[in-house]
Amino acid sequence: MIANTLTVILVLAGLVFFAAGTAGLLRFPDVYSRLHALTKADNVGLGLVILGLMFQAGGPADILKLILIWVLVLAAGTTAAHMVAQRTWTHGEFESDR
Amino acid sequence: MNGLAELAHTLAPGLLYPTGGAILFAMGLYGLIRRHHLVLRILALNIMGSGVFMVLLGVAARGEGPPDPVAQALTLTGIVVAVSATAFALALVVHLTRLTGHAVMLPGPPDDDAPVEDISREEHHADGGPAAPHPDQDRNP
Amino acid sequence: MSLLLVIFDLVLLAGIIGVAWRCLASTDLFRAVVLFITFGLLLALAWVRLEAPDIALAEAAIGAGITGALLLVTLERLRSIMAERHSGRPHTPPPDPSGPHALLRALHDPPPERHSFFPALIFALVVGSLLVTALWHQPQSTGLEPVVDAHMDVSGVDHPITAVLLNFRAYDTFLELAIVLIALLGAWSLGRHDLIPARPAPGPILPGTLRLLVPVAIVTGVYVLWAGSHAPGGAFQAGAILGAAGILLVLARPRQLPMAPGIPLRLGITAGVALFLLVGLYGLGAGHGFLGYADAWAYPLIILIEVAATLSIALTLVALFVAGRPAGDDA
Amino acid sequence: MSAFYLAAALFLLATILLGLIRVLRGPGSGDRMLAAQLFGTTGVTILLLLSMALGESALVDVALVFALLAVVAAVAFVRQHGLPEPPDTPVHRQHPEDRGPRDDR
Repeated sequence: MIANTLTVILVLAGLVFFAAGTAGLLRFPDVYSRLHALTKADNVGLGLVILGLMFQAGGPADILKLILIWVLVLAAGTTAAHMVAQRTWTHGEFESDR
Repeated sequence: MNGLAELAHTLAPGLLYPTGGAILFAMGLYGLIRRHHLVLRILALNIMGSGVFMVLLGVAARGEGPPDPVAQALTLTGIVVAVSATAFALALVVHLTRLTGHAVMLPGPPDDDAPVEDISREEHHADGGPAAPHPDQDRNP
Repeated sequence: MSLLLVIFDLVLLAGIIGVAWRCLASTDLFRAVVLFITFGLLLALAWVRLEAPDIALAEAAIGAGITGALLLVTLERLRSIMAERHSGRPHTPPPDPSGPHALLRALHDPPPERHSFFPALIFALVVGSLLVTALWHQPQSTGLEPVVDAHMDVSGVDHPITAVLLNFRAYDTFLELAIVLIALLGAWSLGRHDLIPARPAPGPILPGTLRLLVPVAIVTGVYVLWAGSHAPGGAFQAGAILGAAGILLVLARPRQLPMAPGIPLRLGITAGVALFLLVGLYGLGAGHGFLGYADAWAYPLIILIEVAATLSIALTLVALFVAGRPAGDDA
Repeated sequence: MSAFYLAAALFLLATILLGLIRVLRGPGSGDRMLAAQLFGTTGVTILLLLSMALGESALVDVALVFALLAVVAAVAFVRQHGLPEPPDTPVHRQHPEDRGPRDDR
């Protein structure tokens, strides 16, 4: 019961971050601030959801798999954000209107 | 209300998705006819293929019990073939662009007599602006 | 619960159709490609809803790892070819004052002419409604599921899709591997590849990510291959994952790798088809028919073929991504 | 409990569809790529939630593959500058700083 409650709370908190990331993606004025908004969804949103789902996991293997997914998404999100920012910095924000 | 939901649920995967697949197929066909850039045509073909996969899997998921593994296996081979064919088609587009200077399939009857050099020159003309029509592109035949 | 599922299905389908529509209507090719990547993601969710986790796995590996990179790199190739043609190389006309538009033409497609609107629309509508009518009138049936289920104990594996792919309908899989090989031969016949040059990574982040991702991808590929005998997974999915890892290496390697030598590369690429053919001929000789196995030998033979097929698919996908015969290969 | 997971997945699906506005509007290709990256993460989360809702543990593997390969498209997007053209390309494009004139957009 406690596990279920914790799961619900953590997943809901994660959803808030996803909503915030999407709102930032839509509302913020330039690439850098959008990037800032959506890495929160990547890192914290998925992190909270995974933390919540861990309480329902069947065994240590499942928990490890969930942690691995989170680590991979962290790495992917960091790399992608870094590289997109760098490319925008060197090539200009609107170079791509092609 | 609940009965309606149950009915909708039993129908859903078996009817909803094949219908969606048919719509995707028709949309891909429409895009294939209407668009001229070859990369877009390849995307349209892929969307048609996805429509076919959706029909196959939707029909496989119909009825009671587990879905039909034969249709799923067929789709699995289909996806791998589709990605290889896409890669080959994209390589062909790149090659064509290298030879002729454009990756656009022009509307109108093919101009068989035009040598390659001429095609590239025409392309060059047409580059006056993206909105400028090709000289050989007859808007009102 | 079931109402929620129906709503989920409806929203998902609406999203898939809407994304496909915007993708096909896009004048900007880069936007079309990003929409197509999103389309693949949503499709994977649809396959999940259709109880096809195997297909979702393949779609994840191919959609996320291969198609997107392939399309983006193709756009860049087109753009650079167009740019070079207009930068005044010999054999091309002198640069045009309005040259930059040439770049736009490479990656833009103007909206189609009006006169093709109605014929195309009517044609698509007719085909679509015929399909929908046929599907709605198709009788409900369980398909071949009971037949497959009844023969699972002689298949050598515990996962019905693997049993179908590598035992009951091994012919399909054999020919499918041959088609993948032929696609590669076609791409190689176009000439040598133009490989993305190796460049030092700008900063420590990309090499660090590579160091994490590539080993994990290899382990995941082997895990998915192993899982295929009893759960969703198998040679195609594993090959796609390993191929995507190879594509990542091709894209991001910081220094030139030693070129894959011709003969081992060719052996690896043909391993799947060759081994399949050998096993098939052996079955023919042993009296089980082409591609038939003795029951006791089914499991080891399937594993053998799957390992070879995984290797071939991964290598072929990377080679198709690179497009063109390896440089410095005069064989 | 599974209704909760399903509702959460539905919510995330809605955020993807909303985020598509950014892909459609752009304006830069960086914006579009970032949106696709966010969709990838959201897709992983939806898959995890669906795996709980439908009781399909295999979906965790699908999510794992998505998470693993999420970076490939972004790397392809960034590392494409300076693709050499025909095979006789000299080595001068090996460094990002000496880009040819054609990159001067």
